[in-house]
Amino acid sequence: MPLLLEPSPNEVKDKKLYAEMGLSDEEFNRIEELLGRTPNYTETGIFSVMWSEHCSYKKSKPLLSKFPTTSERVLQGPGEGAGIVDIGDELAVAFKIESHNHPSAIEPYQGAATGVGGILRDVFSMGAKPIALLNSLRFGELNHPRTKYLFEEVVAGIAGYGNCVGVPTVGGEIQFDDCYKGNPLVNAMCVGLIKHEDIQVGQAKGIGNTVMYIGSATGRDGIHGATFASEELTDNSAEDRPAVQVGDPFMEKLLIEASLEIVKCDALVGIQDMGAAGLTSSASEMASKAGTGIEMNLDLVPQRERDMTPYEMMLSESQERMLIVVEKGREQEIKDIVSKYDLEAVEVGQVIEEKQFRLLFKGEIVTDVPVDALAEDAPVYHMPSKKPEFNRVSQKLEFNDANDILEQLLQQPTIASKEWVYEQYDHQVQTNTVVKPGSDAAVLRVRGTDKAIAMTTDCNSRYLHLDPQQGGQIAVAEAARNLVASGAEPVAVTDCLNFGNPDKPEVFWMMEQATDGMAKACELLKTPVISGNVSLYNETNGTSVYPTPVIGMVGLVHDLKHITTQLAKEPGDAVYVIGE
Amino acid sequence: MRFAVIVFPGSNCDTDLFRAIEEVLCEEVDYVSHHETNLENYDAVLLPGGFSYGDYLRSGAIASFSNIMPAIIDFAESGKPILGICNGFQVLLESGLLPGAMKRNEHLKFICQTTPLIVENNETAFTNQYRLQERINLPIAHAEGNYECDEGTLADLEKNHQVVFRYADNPNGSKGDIAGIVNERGNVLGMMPHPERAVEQLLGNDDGYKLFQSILVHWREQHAVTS
Amino acid sequence: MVKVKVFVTLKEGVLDPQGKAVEQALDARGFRGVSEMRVGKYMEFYMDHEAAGDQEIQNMCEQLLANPVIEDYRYETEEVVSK
Amino acid sequence: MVKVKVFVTLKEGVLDPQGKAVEQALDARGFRGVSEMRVGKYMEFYMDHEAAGDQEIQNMCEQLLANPVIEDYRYETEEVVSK
Ligand SMILES: Nc1ncnc2c1ncn2[C@@H]1O[C@H](COP(=O)(O)OP(=O)(O)O)[C@@H](O)[C@H]1O
Repeated sequence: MPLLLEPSPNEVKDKKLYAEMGLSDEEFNRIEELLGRTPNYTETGIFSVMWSEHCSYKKSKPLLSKFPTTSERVLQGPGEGAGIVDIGDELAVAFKIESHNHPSAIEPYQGAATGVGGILRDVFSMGAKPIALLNSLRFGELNHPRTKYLFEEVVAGIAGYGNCVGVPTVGGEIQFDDCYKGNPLVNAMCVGLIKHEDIQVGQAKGIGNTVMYIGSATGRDGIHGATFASEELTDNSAEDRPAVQVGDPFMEKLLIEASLEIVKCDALVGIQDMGAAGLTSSASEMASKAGTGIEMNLDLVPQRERDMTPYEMMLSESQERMLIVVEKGREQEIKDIVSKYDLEAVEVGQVIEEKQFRLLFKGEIVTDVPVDALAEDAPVYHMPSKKPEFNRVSQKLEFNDANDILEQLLQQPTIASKEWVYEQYDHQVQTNTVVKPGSDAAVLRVRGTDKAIAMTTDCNSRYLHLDPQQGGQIAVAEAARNLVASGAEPVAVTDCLNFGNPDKPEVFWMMEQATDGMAKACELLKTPVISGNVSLYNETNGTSVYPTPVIGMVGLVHDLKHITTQLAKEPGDAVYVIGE
Repeated sequence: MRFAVIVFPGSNCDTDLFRAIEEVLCEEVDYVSHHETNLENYDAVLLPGGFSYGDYLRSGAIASFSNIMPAIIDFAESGKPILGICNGFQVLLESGLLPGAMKRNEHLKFICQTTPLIVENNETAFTNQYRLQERINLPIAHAEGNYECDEGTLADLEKNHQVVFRYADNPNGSKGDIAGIVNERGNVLGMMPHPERAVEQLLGNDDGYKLFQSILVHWREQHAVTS
Repeated sequence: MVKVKVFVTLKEGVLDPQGKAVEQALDARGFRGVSEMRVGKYMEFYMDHEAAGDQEIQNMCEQLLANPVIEDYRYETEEVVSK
Repeated sequence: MVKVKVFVTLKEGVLDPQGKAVEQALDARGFRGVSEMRVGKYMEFYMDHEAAGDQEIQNMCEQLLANPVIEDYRYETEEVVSK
């Protein structure tokens, strides 16, 4: 029995095994208090991922609460797979951005590819059809061979996954700066289109309802990914990393189609993707949101490898998996739908009244913890902050030949054309792309209407490095300008807060300042934040990346005739400057 | 006229093709699943682009074994038109309905761009609305579009005017700049470029429209003769 | 059980863009003197002893694992005591 | 000259979507009893005798031919009288 090989609760405590999983002494004590006993190995693992920054936002929550999150258009704000805004005609747009920075630093192709896969699932698990992908990428300067490798492979990974699933990659941004050399940033955004009536939420309601599992079998890949995302990278990270997650875009394509058909079936109660912390977070969050409990029998979980332990199953981050809750007695309807896509839906558990998260394995209860302890009772920290000693030397810019300067600027990889990149992305599939990559924002028509939606990702982290508050405002304003310049009214924002180690007061100060600036700008521009993601600990061997809160913004083009591009049209046309 | 769009697991241009027929050409069209075995009710069969079965192993290889394939082969033998676009072309090659094979693009990367083509044969069921040697622009989007065949096959293709579209500016290393070929009988066309992405001015290009129009015109001519 | 290993390469005379790229990359990295690089596929799998006849394996290769128009294949088998 | 053959496979435990798809396709085609299909890369090339030391080949594999994060490699060498 592999279970016997697992450390006992006492060993977990005495040898401080929880520390390796990323839990502090205080946090472990708190878990003991919540349970009234010492957690076993599996339970400790489950707490460690649920209480990681990646899942609990324990250090960033106080900052996120500053963002405006409502407007007449917002149908779903932060808290679900993706936020949703109304665009009229009984239609809405769902979108979210997410980081996959650390996996991409270790295995750039698969890291980026699975990042795309994850953000797609966040969107189609809301019931929305993914209609566009964007990304925001940052690397060191291109003069280093490893950086070139990372850059090429990340782009190839995004292309490999997005092209295969048939969702066009229509926009993005790329910045090169030495601060990202050891810790590139790979943020992926997905936009989906949905009818109001199809909107889903990830909730496990209805005592006795059945919990079902769809998609790839669970393997030992990516165990502890959520914790990994909540630690700094070191030179040894590649070795620390248990089996890297490999994406299967073909499976994802089938999952998209099956899920979009399932959401039309009223036997479905709730649906959620298994993202970070896989089975653990999807199941416990669905129960926590519904005020119920969940019991699962791990022997029923489809497994790719032999002799997997409960710990491994619960912490696996195998990709392309969904968890759904189905009305009791109607499981067959769901099975029939998914079998059309050569997939299987497997019953793995049920919704229970007791608000417990309970797992059975080979006839034994291996986990029995209060659902709320995992989600709601996760700690929240107010980190100390301190303004850094800025050590800036002002440079006087001297130049006499403007042409020469312009040429030099245009040669900067950050400024130069990104055609080499977006030519590798299928940006036309689904035949809605009116404005392709290369202009200010991408524009996609909304079939059946005269409307279109425009979308962009933006952030100039050098401004944030110089002044995080101003820089945060500038990032939001830039995104809004890109939309307006495409003929759209800016509607809402998703953001990805990429920062260094928040335990450092200087880093936390920058987070505070940046989010202040963003919140102000969003307030002013009436673009609420409806979803987002936080990626901290973006440091290599102690050095942090620039503060990089990436803004993903979506706008509504009220009439197709309003669509404009940044291209010069005719010789002789007049040029105007608007603004200050 | 009634079109069938074959849907393999992993096809992703099926909807685009369907809409080009339904909304732009305004003819009847159905999705036909790879599970089906009968195409009797159709006048033309369209194999869409995408990544059938993930294109794992070789693009189009696994799809060329699906249940629908024998019906597609019968359809080809009956002389009715079959159009394979991108992954559809790859499926036609893998199933032997067209000669040759696809390799990775010369530069090994996926390319998505609009590329100029020359219409080399305007006497087919697919190109009768174009002028001979007309230069048109169509989108391409593929990683394995590098057409390969032996010299004998190439000579035959040229001799029989089976090369229908040629790249004006070869983007992927294809032998003979080949972008699209028909079988000897002329009723099966495979091409890497995507005409279905170029049927509306709103999206910036409608050079592909005449291809679908050609199929319709050809069918009407045939239909008038036989009925 | 029989362990089967299949090697698929592009036919001689068919240009191998991947092979060329890998060869150039090796050279750029300072690995000199590499020539005629060919990149192909390698598959390994298990078969029941009864099924693993030469004819069967050849059929698998010709019908699916390799594309005879541009690829050659080769295979090896090996008895495995028990899995 | 030395002929070098390199076999690259995904590490155990790493998901192999290709292998899975090919195995299912074989089954659908009526080739039964195939299991644990893994699809990897196969490379063959020639090297000058002097350059073809184990250390050199291992470096090539680790730095370029295989991706050590997710792949394992194996190689064989064979003296070739003359090319
Ligand atoms: N920077 C942020 N701004 C606004 N909302 C955020 C931010 N970060 C996370 N959120 C919201 O918090 C919720 C939880 O995020 P996350 O854990 O990434 O979701 P999931 O587990 O579905 O991927 C989501 O609804 C997300 O939109």
